[in-house]
Amino acid sequence: MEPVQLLSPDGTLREDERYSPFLEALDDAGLRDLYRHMALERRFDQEATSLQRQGQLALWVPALGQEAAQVGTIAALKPTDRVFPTYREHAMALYRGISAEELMATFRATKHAGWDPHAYNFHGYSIVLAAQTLHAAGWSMAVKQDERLGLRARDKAADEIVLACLGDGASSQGDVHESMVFASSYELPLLYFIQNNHWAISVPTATQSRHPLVHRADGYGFEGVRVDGNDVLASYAVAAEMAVQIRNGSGPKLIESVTYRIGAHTTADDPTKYRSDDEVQAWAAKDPVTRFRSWLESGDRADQAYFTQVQEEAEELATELRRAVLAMESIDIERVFDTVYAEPHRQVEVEKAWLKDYEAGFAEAGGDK
Amino acid sequence: MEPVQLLSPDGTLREDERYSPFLEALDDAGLRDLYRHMALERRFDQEATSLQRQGQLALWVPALGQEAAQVGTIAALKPTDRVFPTYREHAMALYRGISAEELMATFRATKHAGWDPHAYNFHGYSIVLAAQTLHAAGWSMAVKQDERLGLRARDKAADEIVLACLGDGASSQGDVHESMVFASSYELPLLYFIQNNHWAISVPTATQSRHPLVHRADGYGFEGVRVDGNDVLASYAVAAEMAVQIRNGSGPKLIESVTYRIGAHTTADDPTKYRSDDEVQAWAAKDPVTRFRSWLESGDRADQAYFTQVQEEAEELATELRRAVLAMESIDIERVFDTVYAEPHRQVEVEKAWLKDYEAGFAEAGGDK
Amino acid sequence: MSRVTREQDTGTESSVQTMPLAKAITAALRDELAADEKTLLIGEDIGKLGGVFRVTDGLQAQFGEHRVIDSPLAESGIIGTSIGMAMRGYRPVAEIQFDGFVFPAFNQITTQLAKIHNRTDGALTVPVTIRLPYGGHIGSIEHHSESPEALFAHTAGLRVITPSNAHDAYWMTRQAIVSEDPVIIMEPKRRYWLKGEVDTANPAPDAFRAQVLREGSDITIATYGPLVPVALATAEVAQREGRSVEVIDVRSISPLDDETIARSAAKTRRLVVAHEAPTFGGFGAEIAARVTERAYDRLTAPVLRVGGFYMPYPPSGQEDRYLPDIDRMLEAIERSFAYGRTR
Amino acid sequence: MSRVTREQDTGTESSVQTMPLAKAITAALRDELAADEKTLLIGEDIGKLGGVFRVTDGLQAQFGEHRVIDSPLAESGIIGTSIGMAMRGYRPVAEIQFDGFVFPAFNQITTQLAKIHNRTDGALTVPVTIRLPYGGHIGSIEHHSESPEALFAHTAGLRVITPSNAHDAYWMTRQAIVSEDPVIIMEPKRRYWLKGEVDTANPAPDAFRAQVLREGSDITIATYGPLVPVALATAEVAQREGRSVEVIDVRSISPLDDETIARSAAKTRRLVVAHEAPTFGGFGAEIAARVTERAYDRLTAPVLRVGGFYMPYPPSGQEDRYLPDIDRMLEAIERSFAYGRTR
Ligand SMILES: Cc1ncc(C[n+]2csc(CCOP(=O)(O)OP(=O)(O)O)c2C)c(N)n1
Ligand SMILES: Cc1ncc(C[n+]2csc(CCOP(=O)(O)OP(=O)(O)O)c2C)c(N)n1
Ligand SMILES: [Mg+2]
Ligand SMILES: [Mg+2]
Repeated sequence: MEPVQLLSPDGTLREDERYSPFLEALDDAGLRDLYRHMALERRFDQEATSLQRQGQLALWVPALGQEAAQVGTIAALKPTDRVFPTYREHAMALYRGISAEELMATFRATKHAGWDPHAYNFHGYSIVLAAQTLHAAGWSMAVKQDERLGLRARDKAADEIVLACLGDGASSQGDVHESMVFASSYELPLLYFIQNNHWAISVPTATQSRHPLVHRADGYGFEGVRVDGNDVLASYAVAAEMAVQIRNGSGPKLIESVTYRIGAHTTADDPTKYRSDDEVQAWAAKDPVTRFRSWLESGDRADQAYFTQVQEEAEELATELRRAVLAMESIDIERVFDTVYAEPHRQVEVEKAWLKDYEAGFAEAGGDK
Repeated sequence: MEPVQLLSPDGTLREDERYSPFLEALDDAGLRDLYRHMALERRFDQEATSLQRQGQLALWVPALGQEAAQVGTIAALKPTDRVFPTYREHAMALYRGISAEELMATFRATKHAGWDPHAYNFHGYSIVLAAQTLHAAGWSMAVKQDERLGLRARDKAADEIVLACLGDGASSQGDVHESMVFASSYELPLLYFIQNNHWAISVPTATQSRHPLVHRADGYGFEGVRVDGNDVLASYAVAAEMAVQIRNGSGPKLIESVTYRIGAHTTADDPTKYRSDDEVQAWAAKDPVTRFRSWLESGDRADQAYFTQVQEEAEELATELRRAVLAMESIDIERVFDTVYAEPHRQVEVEKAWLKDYEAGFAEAGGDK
Repeated sequence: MSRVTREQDTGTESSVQTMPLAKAITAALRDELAADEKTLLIGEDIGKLGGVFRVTDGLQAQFGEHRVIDSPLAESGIIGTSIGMAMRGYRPVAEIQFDGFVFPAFNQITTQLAKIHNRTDGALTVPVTIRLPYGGHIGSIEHHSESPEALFAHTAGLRVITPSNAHDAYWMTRQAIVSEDPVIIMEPKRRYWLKGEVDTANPAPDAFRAQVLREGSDITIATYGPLVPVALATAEVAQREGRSVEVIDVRSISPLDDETIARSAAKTRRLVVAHEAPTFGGFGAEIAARVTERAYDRLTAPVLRVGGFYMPYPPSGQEDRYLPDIDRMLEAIERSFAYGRTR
Repeated sequence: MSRVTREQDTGTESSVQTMPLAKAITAALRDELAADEKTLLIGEDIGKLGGVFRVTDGLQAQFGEHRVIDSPLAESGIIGTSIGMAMRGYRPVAEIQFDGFVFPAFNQITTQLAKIHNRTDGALTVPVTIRLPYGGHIGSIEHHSESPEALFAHTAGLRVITPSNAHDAYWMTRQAIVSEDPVIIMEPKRRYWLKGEVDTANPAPDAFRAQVLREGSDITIATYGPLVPVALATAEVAQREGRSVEVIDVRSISPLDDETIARSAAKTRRLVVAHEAPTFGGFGAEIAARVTERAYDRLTAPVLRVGGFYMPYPPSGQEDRYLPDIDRMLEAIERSFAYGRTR
């Protein structure tokens, strides 16, 4: 199944009967904004990588190369749609307004998760692969139940859909299957978004599936579509088309977004051990950001001033990121004690008190604990 | 997808270009033998149910109605093919020569599993649903590895295929997905055999999947076929056809055998709580054993003497079952201690010795422990 | 927890009824479903069938299939989707059919359910209740008789409780459901048909505290769930032999009310801990270690443990030799006193 | 186990090499792959990448992709297929990438791997080895620093061992692989780069026994894996303060060599047990309860435990306050002696 592509690498925009109409919702400002979000994420990502190299982050997980897949998809959703990301959806997180400080808490290891999911309709990063796909299914069940209970006006509830992100590697986990079983059984308003970036650390997608991942949907009787994840317009249009159907009660759907992880898996990874430079270069040539920028430029949809302005904004974001990271301190262990349970728990209280006394003993003794 | 049917409920044999040729391997004796195995299992099953009612078994799991699905499939395999059953494949187990005593150990709760899998190329019943589908995948990986290592002559190794049984309910488990991922990734010689008997205890198949289960194979890019599980000839031919392909290196395949559980889920179940009499009656009318018997009779493939002889054999089997069950005693807890580990383990030894002393104390005191 | 603990005896018509433990749980589920439309049940066969133990009997008919949900056959799915629903404000009560089938959900329970409140710095609560019938002595086949409480207790973020009588079963179930934390309520399945008085107007003691069920002065037995009646019977027998046994129903595994147990042990100066799970690495070790620390100067014998052997639960033909019973508890009592003598 | 325990010093050229603990494991895997064609490795990223910790570096190049198998990303699949291969006579060594990712495989480990030999009355052996890097102090993110040993030890049928130095790592890995039982070898990941001498001709003590690493007379510290060097350092400090500390490397969690620990505790009359996992319900409770029983009359203080707090492993910015260190061990030693004084 050929991925849906609207903007080819050489910069021509194709007409597609099914998907092109969905681009009409984007005026020039909207189109430029897609670019802007991609460019911001890219700069953000570079800065994060360098912060990690300087020892300021425990880890960084670059999303370079996947900007179009992420920005196109999230832009096609409403802010009220609920997103369950993996750990690489920085472009989506930034799009939703999550701050540099909030986003980096996990990676500076100052907090497990840095933001309140309810504030952005965007959940925390999920480290145990695929676990979040079941939470997304449960959330979707609750959306339908809210509607039945009349807790939201019928069309308001019907309005909310859920995005479950996963990678090609994670697709092999049993939880993904169980999520899809529940989604199809209860006809949930749930869109699975697989970013097939060709690698799960060092393991190529073929080890997870010799058959295109998009076909997983066939097993459960819902629609799956493959999209060129380096084409922000196709990513947008396919997600927008599916979102309409899901809002109309179609039940779950799946997108396999074919893209490429240009950077290392994480800053702890050494991709030269398992993939060739040629492969990386071939994909770099399909870079989603430059592809879209050229098209914007060629069609006079954005002028040089615009790109300069975005670049400035990106630099500001990088500066803010650096400032935020350097200023971030770990939450105290006292706070960790306080959130193990929502209600009082004897052992937690006793241990918290013990630690206080214990550390106070050092203070008295002039020690540094 | 209409299930493959060769022998219709009204007793006519259809020609099917793909599958009919596989029936040629069966002469009249072979055909009769299919009947015989179905009839034996049915009688066995009735006796087991009555033994359970009489308090002689902890539990019984009737297979009534699924005889054709099981006998047709196992008959199409070679005795050297490895079977990983669920807990309802009594017809298959008996077909492979497992004795009444061996089979009933689990159900009299005298042993967890009553036979040596290596003796019959047939594994013990698996109670944790779907776990065995991964063991089947691992076994299949080992079959291929044996071949690579030259531990068996190439064609001998290529000869062995693996059958992984599961139910419609179990199909929802994550382990089934992971098994299919491994099977397709490593192109394993593995045949999945889903008996869709319409119910998982009280839950209808539609709750597991609104879409026919056969399509699960599509997700991984291997072939799936739906077969009328109450038609022993179709069950045989489809399995035989697939076995040939798998032996030839096709990789995994899947059969969805559409059948019906005529009895209760187990003797602890009360099916009147969740399904209608009409439904059961409608399926009883499609009884696989009488369907096949009528056809054998109408075509003069078996005479009355044959049926009488089978009936006698079935009575003998029932008698042997009763005798065996009544005589069966639980293995001793000492034996349980001895098999927790294959090699000595300190805590196990200490506890075994403790129990011996402890019980000896009662004996000395004239107690009964 | 306000609704459940605040309720008071109205003083009008009798709120006391005798019923089996299983039916007390049914009543608790019914009352919570009625009290809060956000409470719902999910599990395998809990609808028309009413669950394999009939604990949810009649509830789907009363509350509908969207509040008493028959799930696909997938335990990780049951817990994972319960988490998702809880994130959106629901209170799912998930039934796992048998102890031995909780393991496919272990990842969702351990890495997700237990940790989400902490992970999100308190932003999300996940008030999921997991009902888990557990324990042996029902003459069943493999995987239907296990006691995995220690495997949950070690993971912070979960509450683990287990009632031993109908009244507790009613109230502890309600308290579990209204708790803002995830609670695993382990139901002693061999006691499902044990009848007892349930007073729906007078709450049982806090679900997260232990309870002294019988006072005694010579030795304490602390146990929980299915073995509580065994301990009470043991105390009777011992009484005839001149030993006064105090019996504590531990009730809550996490949090552990070590205070109540240690107070008793300090009084009687001897403690026996019993559970069906294997002794080795079992929860009894925690009770023993903790109480020894708290009451060290008072104890006159080591805390002794009575538990299952270090083996998979045996074929039920042998379960009588595996399970702690009155004789095994008496033996431990004797052993404890032997220490007193030799010291 | 013959091949691994029988091997003797040949007396010719030196068999001793200094290497990091991780490389000792690599060497053990290489030697076992070479010794038995039925031994194979399976896991995520263990091939070209050599594993995220590079422990399998070079092994796929040497033995081929069918003996060092990159698996799909599915832990239940890794263990479940390892079981299937073991049933057919292979010796799979399965790598789980990090402690926190073992839970999707928990069902296969607990209900299958642990029980199959027993279930089949000995007809099937399943000699699967699971390599599990565990423990904290690597400054990582959530799920990369956990210590789940207690969750495996409670399940009979599994062996659970953990080396603390390079020589042990080499030999215990080989012994795990040749064992007919399933073995979980927990690798203290923060010690991967700790160098030590490995003598490939002189086997380490039996992998399933504890070892006294330092003799002392006043108190015993029993610990394992990553905390062994901490305990040794603690003993040094205590020595300067006039306390003679005996240090035991527990090495094997199941079986537990309680004999060695109890003998030491009976000698020193005091015992401190330490591990990174939360104290509550942790394996230290088992050691404490068991040793108290065995050495009751000799102990002059309760067995004290030093462990993690009852919380999910905290953000690594706080791990120094969470993890047992020299000060925490010293504090426990002081507390132990306080008992001696007041009694
Ligand atoms: C259950 C689980 N197993 C293993 C890991 C370790 N791990 C982290 S990311 C990763 C690869 C994921 O690949 P993919 O799903 O394709 O996502 P990508 O990293 O390419 O975005 C692995 C194996 C994990 N986080 N969770
Ligand atoms: C993991 C697990 N969960 C739950 C159960 C309890 N259980 C036993 S059989 C069964 C229904 C199985 O249905 P299906 O797979 O369709 O097989 P059938 O019984 O119809 O042959 C259930 C829920 C179990 N054995 N294992
Ligand atoms: Mg990927
Ligand atoms: Mg079924």
